[in-house]
Amino acid sequence: MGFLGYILISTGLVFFLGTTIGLLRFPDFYTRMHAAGKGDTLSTVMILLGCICLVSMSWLLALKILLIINFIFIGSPTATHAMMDAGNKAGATPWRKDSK
Amino acid sequence: MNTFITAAGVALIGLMLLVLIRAIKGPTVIDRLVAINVIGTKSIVLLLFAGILFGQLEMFVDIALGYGLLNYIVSIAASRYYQHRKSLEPEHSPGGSPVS
Amino acid sequence: MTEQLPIIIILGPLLGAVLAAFTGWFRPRLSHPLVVLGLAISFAAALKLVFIVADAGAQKYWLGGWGEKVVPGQKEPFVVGIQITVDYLNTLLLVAVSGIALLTSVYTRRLVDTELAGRQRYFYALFSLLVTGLLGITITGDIFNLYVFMEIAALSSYALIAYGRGRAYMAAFNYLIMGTMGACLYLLGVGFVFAKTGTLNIDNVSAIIPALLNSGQSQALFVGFVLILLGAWAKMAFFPFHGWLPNAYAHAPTAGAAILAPLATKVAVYTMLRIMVTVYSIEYIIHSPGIQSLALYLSSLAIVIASFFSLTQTNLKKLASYFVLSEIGYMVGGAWLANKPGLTGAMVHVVADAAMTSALFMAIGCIVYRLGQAQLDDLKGVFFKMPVTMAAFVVTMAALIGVPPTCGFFSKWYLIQGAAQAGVWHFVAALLLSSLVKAIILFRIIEIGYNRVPHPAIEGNPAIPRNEAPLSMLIPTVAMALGLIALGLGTSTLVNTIIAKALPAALAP
Amino acid sequence: MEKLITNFNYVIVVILMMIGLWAMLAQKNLIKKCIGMPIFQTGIILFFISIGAKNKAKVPILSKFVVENSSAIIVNDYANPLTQILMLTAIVVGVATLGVGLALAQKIYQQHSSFDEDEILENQRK
Amino acid sequence: MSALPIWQFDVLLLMLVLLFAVVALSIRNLMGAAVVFGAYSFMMCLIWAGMGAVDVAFTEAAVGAGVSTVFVVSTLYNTGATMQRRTGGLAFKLFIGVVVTVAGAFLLSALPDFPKWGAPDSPVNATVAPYYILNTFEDAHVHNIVTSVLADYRGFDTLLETTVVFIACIAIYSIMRVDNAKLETDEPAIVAAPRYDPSDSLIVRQASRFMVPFMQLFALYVIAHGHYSPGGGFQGGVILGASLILLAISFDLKFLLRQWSEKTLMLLVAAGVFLYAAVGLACVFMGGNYLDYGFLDSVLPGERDMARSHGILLVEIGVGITVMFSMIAIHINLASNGRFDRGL
Repeated sequence: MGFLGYILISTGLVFFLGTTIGLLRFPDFYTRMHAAGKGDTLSTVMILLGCICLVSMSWLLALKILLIINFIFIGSPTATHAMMDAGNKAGATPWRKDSK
Repeated sequence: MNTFITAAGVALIGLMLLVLIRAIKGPTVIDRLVAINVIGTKSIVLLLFAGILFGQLEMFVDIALGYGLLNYIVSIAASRYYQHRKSLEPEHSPGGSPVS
Repeated sequence: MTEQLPIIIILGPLLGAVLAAFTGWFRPRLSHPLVVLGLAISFAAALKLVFIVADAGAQKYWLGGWGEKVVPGQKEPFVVGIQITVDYLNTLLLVAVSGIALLTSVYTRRLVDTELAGRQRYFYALFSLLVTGLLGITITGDIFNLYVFMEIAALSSYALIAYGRGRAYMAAFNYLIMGTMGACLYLLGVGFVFAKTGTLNIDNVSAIIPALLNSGQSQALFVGFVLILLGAWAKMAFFPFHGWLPNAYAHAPTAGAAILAPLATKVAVYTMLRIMVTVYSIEYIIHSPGIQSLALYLSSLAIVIASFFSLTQTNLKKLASYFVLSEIGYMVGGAWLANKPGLTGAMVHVVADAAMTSALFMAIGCIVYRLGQAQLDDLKGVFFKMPVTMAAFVVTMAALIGVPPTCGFFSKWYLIQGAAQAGVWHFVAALLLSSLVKAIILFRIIEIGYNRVPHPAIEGNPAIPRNEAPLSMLIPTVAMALGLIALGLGTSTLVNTIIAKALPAALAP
Repeated sequence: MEKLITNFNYVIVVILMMIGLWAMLAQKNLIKKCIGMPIFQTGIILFFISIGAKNKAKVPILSKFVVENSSAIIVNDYANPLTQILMLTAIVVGVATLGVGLALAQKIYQQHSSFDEDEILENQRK
Repeated sequence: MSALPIWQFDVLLLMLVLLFAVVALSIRNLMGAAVVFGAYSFMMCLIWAGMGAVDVAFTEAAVGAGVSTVFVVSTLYNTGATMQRRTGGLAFKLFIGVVVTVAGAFLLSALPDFPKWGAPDSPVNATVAPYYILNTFEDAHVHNIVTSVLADYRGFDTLLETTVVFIACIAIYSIMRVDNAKLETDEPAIVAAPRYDPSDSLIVRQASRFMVPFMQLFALYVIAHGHYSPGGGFQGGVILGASLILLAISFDLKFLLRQWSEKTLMLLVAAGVFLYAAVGLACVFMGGNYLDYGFLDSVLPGERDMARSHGILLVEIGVGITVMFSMIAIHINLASNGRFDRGL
């Protein structure tokens, strides 16, 4: 069980690294959003699951962490959607291959 | 286990620092918003790590839960701002009256 | 029930405010009597306590019954809860604050009805909460609790000022920034003191501090002292931090200014006195001559600058605000003389000046109520139009100048005596200059209000109709003006029975 | 110098407070002033929490185990609760002040269409 | 370096916090500044959690990061987030900078006088604080020492703190509220009416609708469970308020005002303070000092310590009510520009 925890946390960190690089390197708002929205949610969920596996804890506590995961799973994509929509409505211009 | 968690936490903070670069660079507000949202989500994870290191995870889970919920509200509120106002204002207007 | 009196002083206005906030939605006319009732209860309790304190000495009250407990590892017992104290230093100010608040609350009724028509739903609640904060600052025996009360008073005064609309918003915002800075500096100073002593109770802190000073660990305490001092100075608009005050009080609605101007700054002066006299000892002040002379120079400068600016004003409210500024110079200077007459003068002047400023702003409020504005040029013939109000006004100005039977004379006399004893002649000069300037202004107002129109009693001149302010405003104004004289006549009794005992015993006679 | 390292926290606290204070006094924009205010306050709060921190201490909540077995409570096992209470109050006061400041700033903006202090003063002089 | 449990976090986070503060002040767009400021609060909260101050961290997360950022955003919503670029004024800024630097150096001069960071025998940790740690369970039957000190030993502070929130609420109400019937002509509305299109937020609305009940349940748990875990009236109240603010944001202000009218909101704000003050007053009538809940043992179940415990719960509920409705009322005032019709 503990071994699984290490693996999950490490994988989560790798995904977060991907998020960070994407956030820094992608050329425009929409692509950055893509990196941030997916990578962030996935890495957070993975690390939290890893915490459940790694630490011996009561069922109630595990349930609470699962609740956090649940909220992040619903909240984070919704927030991403809202921000994407906001960017679109506010007029963020998408990047094109031919633009400089 | 504690060493691993500490290392993971330090790595998380380091990556958060990189994400902060996006928040500093912008270029538009909505980019900053994305970066801050990512930092907010990762704070939840860090809070749980702190709980594990203290050996009192049950005390920290509640805070993390509250954190996640409020982070969601902030993201929604900030994106609503741009959904309703419908203009991504320039970072500064060149003097004179503001555009609004 | 007498042992519950100290908390009743706070609870009266607090509960009055909360109930007024309820009735504001059902029976708006009921808000005012509720607040007046709360203040009256508070005033009665404060008055009763003066006699108890004069007889039996300081009264302590422990909130929640958490008094002195033995802490493991410590020899002395410590107060673990919050203590409120009524002692020789604050009992008079408590009466002054609650009494002035009571009179002002009666007085503001008509002003609010006309000035703030349609918006007065929460005015009395905020008014009462402001008084709660001020009374709390005065009564509390816990340095952190003092901070919370400070913020209660500050937040309600921002709202009261903002009632003035227009320019008042900016004035209130500036006050908010300055006030928050002052409160934060105070809190930080409390942090420094707390870090070295480990307790927040004023009695306990003052018992620990001398030992710490003797053991050579004084730098943190010194920094804490300076921070608290700066915080109190920012709150009382002392010289380098005075920028916010004139605008704030001049643009506030007259009803708001009538309660803010007399009390808010005086209570901040009291905070400084409490920290100087009780928490730190007066020896500490004497042994840190660097700040002492700096504070004295600053207070002289404050008096001179405020006097100068008051000469250039054309608006009566703004003029009065500059008077407030110069009076603060008196009190800070008197306190920092750190000798017996100086401190006595400062303590008497805190009470006397609260009464004088209150009377001044009440008289101005009456004038504003009838004339609609308070430009000096509009005062033509006002002496014929509102003779009673102007009589009260002249008495108040006489007190501010320092004409004998009024209270202003006696406190000023103590201050000058103290300054002469300490050999601080620039302070004496500043005091005299300020009196002179106030006399000039009084004569200018008499000139405008009395001489610029043809005398109506002489035949052939147009009669100027009498048009006094309504009685609910006039009576408090006159009562306050008469109170100035009564206070002046009673000064020696007060000094002998109460204030003399508040002075630290170590002080040279 | 050794003190500087062991009391590293205090140095950060002082820098933070001074940043906040600078923003409150020197920034011309009202909202920036409003943001500087909580920064100053959090500096103070951090100072208080720092002086109440203890090495190897747990959070100040008695565990069920200690209470049920009525075993002796060791003081140094728990972080200082007193500073925390004081700062809870300070945080609340901070947000209340921030709210009032924002309301005033909003009203000022309605009159002058600007958050800039200089421009507002110019407008008022007219 | 100190040997706090997680000093590595602390040192890094302290650096990060400084960076956030500077960034929040230097971003020229006010929305950006507000959002970065929110993240600054998040970081601050992590630091406090790292030092074992869980209740403070909870409050800061709820207030600093959550609600106050929403307040700033709703203020900007009614005004504008642009900042004019202005030249000049540099000398003034430098002057203040010098003053502030001198002040900082003055503060640092006290540094050698301070006890070592984290020393358990420093005056603060050894003078009064041990009493609370050792006696809280005996006195009040409460596990969370912070709760018992907050609501009992120093309960007066908390009453005043609740009053401060109440004052802020009615102050903002009196500053902002305008009569819809006769909008003043001297205060023209700068902002054009926001375009509200209900169809554009289906996802957000459904997600919020799903989350709000959980939030409210969680908040009630936080209030009720404050005796055993971090939390209490204040944190729970803020989360309850935030849940309704979330409804207002993702639907419409009118949606909220249909259920909670202006009058109800403002009355409930006062009701919380009244409850707290009345509990204190009841203690006086039972023969004790103000706020001495031990004297309520004849009306509340249990012995003195249980009476204290229940008294604490009662006042926490009072705090929760005031804070919840204050936060909502402040948000509505700021977001709708005092008109109580529509907004963020």
